[in-house]
Amino acid sequence: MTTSAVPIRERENYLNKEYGIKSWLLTTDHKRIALLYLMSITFFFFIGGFFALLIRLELLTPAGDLVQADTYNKLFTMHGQVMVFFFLIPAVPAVLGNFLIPIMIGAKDLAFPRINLLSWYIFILGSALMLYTILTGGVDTGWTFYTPLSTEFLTTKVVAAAMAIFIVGFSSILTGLNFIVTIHRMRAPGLTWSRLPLFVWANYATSIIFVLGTPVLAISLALVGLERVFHLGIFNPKLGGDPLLFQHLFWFYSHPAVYVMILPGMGVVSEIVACFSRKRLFGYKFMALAVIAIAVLGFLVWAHHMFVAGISLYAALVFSLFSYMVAVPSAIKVFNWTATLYKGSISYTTPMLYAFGFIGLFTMGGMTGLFVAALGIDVHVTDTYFIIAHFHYIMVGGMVMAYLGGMHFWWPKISGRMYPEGWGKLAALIIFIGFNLTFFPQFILGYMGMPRRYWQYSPEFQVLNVLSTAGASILAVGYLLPMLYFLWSMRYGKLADDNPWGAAGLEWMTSSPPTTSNFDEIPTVTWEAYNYDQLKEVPVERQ
Amino acid sequence: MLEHVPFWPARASTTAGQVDALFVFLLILCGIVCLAIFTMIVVFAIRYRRRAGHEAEQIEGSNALEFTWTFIPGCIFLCIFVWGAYIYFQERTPPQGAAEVYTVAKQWMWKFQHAEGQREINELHVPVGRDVRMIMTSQDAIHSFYVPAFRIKQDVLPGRYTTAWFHATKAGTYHLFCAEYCGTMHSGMTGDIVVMEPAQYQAWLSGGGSTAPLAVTGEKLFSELGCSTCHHSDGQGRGPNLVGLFGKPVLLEDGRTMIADENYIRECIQNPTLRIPKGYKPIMPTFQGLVSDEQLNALVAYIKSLGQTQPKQAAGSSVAAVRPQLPTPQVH
Amino acid sequence: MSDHIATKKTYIVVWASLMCLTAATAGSSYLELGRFNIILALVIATCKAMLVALIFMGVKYISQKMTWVVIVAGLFWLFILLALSMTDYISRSWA
Amino acid sequence: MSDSSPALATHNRDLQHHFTTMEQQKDASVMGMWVFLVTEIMFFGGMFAGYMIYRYQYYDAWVEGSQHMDFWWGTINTAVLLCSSLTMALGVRASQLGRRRLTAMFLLITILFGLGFLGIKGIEYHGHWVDQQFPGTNFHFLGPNPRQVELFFSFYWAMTGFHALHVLIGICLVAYIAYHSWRGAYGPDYHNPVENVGLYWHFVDIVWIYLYPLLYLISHKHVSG
Repeated sequence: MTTSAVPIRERENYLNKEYGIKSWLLTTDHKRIALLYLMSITFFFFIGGFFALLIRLELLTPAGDLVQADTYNKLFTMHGQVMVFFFLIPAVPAVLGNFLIPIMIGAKDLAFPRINLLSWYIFILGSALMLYTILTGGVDTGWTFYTPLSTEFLTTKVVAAAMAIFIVGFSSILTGLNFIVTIHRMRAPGLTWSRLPLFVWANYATSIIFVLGTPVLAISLALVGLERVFHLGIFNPKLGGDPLLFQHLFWFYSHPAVYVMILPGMGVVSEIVACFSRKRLFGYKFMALAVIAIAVLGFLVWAHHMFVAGISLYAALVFSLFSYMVAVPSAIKVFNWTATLYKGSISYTTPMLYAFGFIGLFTMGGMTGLFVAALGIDVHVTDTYFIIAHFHYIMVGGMVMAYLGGMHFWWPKISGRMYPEGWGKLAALIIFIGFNLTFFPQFILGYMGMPRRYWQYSPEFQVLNVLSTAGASILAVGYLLPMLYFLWSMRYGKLADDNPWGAAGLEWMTSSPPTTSNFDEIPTVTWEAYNYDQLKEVPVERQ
Repeated sequence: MLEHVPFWPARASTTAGQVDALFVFLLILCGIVCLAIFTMIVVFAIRYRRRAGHEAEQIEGSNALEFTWTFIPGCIFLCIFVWGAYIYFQERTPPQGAAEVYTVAKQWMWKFQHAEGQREINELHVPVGRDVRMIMTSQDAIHSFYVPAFRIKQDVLPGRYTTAWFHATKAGTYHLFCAEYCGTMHSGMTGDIVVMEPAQYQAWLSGGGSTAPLAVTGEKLFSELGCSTCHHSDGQGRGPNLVGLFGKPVLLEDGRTMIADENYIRECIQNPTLRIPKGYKPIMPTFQGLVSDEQLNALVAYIKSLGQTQPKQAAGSSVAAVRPQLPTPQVH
Repeated sequence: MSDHIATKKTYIVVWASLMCLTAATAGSSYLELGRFNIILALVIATCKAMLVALIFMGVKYISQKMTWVVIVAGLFWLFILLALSMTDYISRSWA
Repeated sequence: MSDSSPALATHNRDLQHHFTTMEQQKDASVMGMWVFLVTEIMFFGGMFAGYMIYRYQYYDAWVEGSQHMDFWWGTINTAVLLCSSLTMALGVRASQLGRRRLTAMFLLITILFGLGFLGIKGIEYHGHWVDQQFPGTNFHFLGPNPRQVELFFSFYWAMTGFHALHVLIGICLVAYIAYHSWRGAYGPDYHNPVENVGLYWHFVDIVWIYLYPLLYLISHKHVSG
């Protein structure tokens, strides 16, 4: 809030303090590392998106005519692996979280800046291996690596892909470790737990999952690798090994990973909704409790991916029950966001449009979660397009919307420039429409019984597949737009104030962009989070 | 009524009706809740839009509301859970006396063996109005037996049996899909389930030429492989008497008790020394790799048929005639 | 800095007890206790692990309560992994 | 927490710029290490879960496999690791007291114990290899339930292999720390790296404390080596 007389361009900040490749590649500044991550994951987002487009084009007709069956299998496998492990999981934590958490808690940096940089290098190492996998023929295990298919029957680059994901797993672990310690030990004086922004809470919950879940994924993939390379027989049915053991270990992480892909998004949306309703979040304490509850309960539900896999009837009952328990805190969050709008002063900025989109799509995704958690229905719809639609509503409709919303919300802070608001709103609208057109038909396809991962399909499924492909092309345009105008705005965008939204939170009390050490003086916090009653509204026309 | 809804899948089993009922219930429930939430969001967004002279009113929250919207959804979720679990419980509990079809899945085809002896590939004929139980195993990767019109799905695993059952209600031809990704031609691993009226089904059964019932094939194998040298029906052999074994609990050497189900019999043929019944020596050689999955199915069908008092199917009766039933099984 | 520094003697006593416990666990495997063999072995192993964690790793002397929370969380999650996956295997044979 | 006043913090060359006090820095470092160890618990936990499930299913085969472990080498190796933990603890103590030469010496002995452990493990591995007890086409086992015994050996190699890898990493870390300790990088005020490597080393020791009875001591009927 201290708009000094010096023009922003000339104020020293983290972007103009040093120049040159070296100053970026050897930086320990969490903000610069966030930007390194931003570039890396954007790259993978478009690779994964390209695979998705090819998949949708192939599915335009029932016959397998655009690509070979093996190629198609590689496309959906690598789409899944790239999007999940190289985009969605790092998206909000490693980019926005990295950039914002230290600032939001009034610290100069994360607790372990060098480990933060190391985590990016580990990510790059894994990325290199993944690119090697893609360029040298790809992999067709499905992103789930189910044994014994992956260990015995495929001849593609399974080990390289597993290693790539094993390695990026350590990058998540280090990020999570860093966040946990930072949030515990680096908070500014006066910033108690009950004063933390929900974005910080959400990333804290995510970090718990990173730290406790990722190692189990790492070991299960490592065992797949050992089984392929050294013929160890951990999952080999010929030796009495149980393929379901792999699924148990895999989903022990990969189900909580779904919450990794949504919790930070919930954090982002909480910030945006509060800011553009100009209100303290409704039920702050319950919101904070809910994210922790989701992270903890999320570990008790993994076998709901395996209801038809041959697990015991009784285990299925237990896991289904827990799945409904984890739905409760998710419902609480939706109700609280809605209640926050009540008697607010709501402005329809681009981030807010994304937040609306998030709440809508997440509600749909969550509601369909109730369908698939019901044992009887899950038997019918699991491994069909119903599941595809369900998790895309959560992960794309939810997380990507939140990620884009967050990028727009904090773009002035990150770049010091405003994005073009008109284009922003247009893109948000296109993405919302394109998304629904792509994925809503897939719910119907799934209930009709179209299995997932099908290269060719029965003709009665075609109409809905055509709709879905049409939606995907709209969605593609929607995703290209923000990238283009963000790039444009870095040079031509209007210069941003320190606090263009009149938002609460420590990150808006420092300059835009912040200096390398974030604050000239560590603030002492004497107020609650979202103290919008104490903040001046920014005049409507200036937004 | 649902038949007239566009894109609603065909319903051809007793399970399908149950699943649809819960599905429709959830559609209505979630539809209402979604509508309510979306309406509230839209109404709030318009009514409380930012404008001159309007300021946000700070509301801390409300414990009463929070508990309400924790408790009520919690209860509703519990009801859905119970309903879903009830359906699942039935799906996983095959009725007594079902016709049995042994299934071997492999990349990328379905092989079926009817108890009556008919064999089919990628096509399965079943009658209307009869419980049919699928006893399935895979020769390679994991596959999944999925018939959308029946609303059933069950993964088919290598190394053991998994089972599924259905009761077809409407004649017609329905899709069979492999629902678990299994390699290159996963999408080609499809087939037809042909549901026939009982009379036509009988005609189809008898039209297939002279095929021996599966249990009879198994019996032949039983003696060819030399099993009968040790497994005597009088209990005097070196191996346990197998008559009446099926479905009974077996006390093992290590003190545990197991039910002699299909998986137990299969395991004992493949890894004989792993689950030795109390009082027997680990002398039986393994047959893993020596008998194919189809032969294994025949052996299991034969051993199951031993000592069944009430023959439930054609195969059972013909075998029971050959093998007189003995009163007390030695293994219990 | 006010680290607690344990005495040399403490460490040596702990080490000696660890060696004794190792001998005990090795010896116990010669006893025929049925399924209590594994229980005894795990109890001894846990005692040893506790000694190492509390004294050698200094958990006993750490003033931060958070360390305890972290350790307990780790063990609790391990328990979740073991127990919940075991529920599947134990109950598979139930009729 | 960071509520101690920054004014009190005396400038220390070892205090990184983003921390306010040495105490905050140390707290963060200790907590970070413990969080990391929790990830290690879960990493090994995956294998322990598999071990437990198969042991439950194929107990006889597990007993059979365990009888082909080398009881004496296994027991000796347990003792070796425990000794290394002692010298590690004494090394950390020496660094707390600021005695850098003594620290380096204890760390060096720790390395020697670590190498000894790996050497003995190597002897065992060699024996199993020669006896065709490495899973795969080479595996050959005449006793009952050969396939499930092969499964046991898969776990043996995977679990001890990952453990040995951790010991190896530990040795490298201890060597690094020993070198810097000798050069005088640590003192009574700042020895977080020494403590953290110590924690890591003890953790690896604890893993072995469990691996030893689970793999070597399943049955009382030992074939002594």
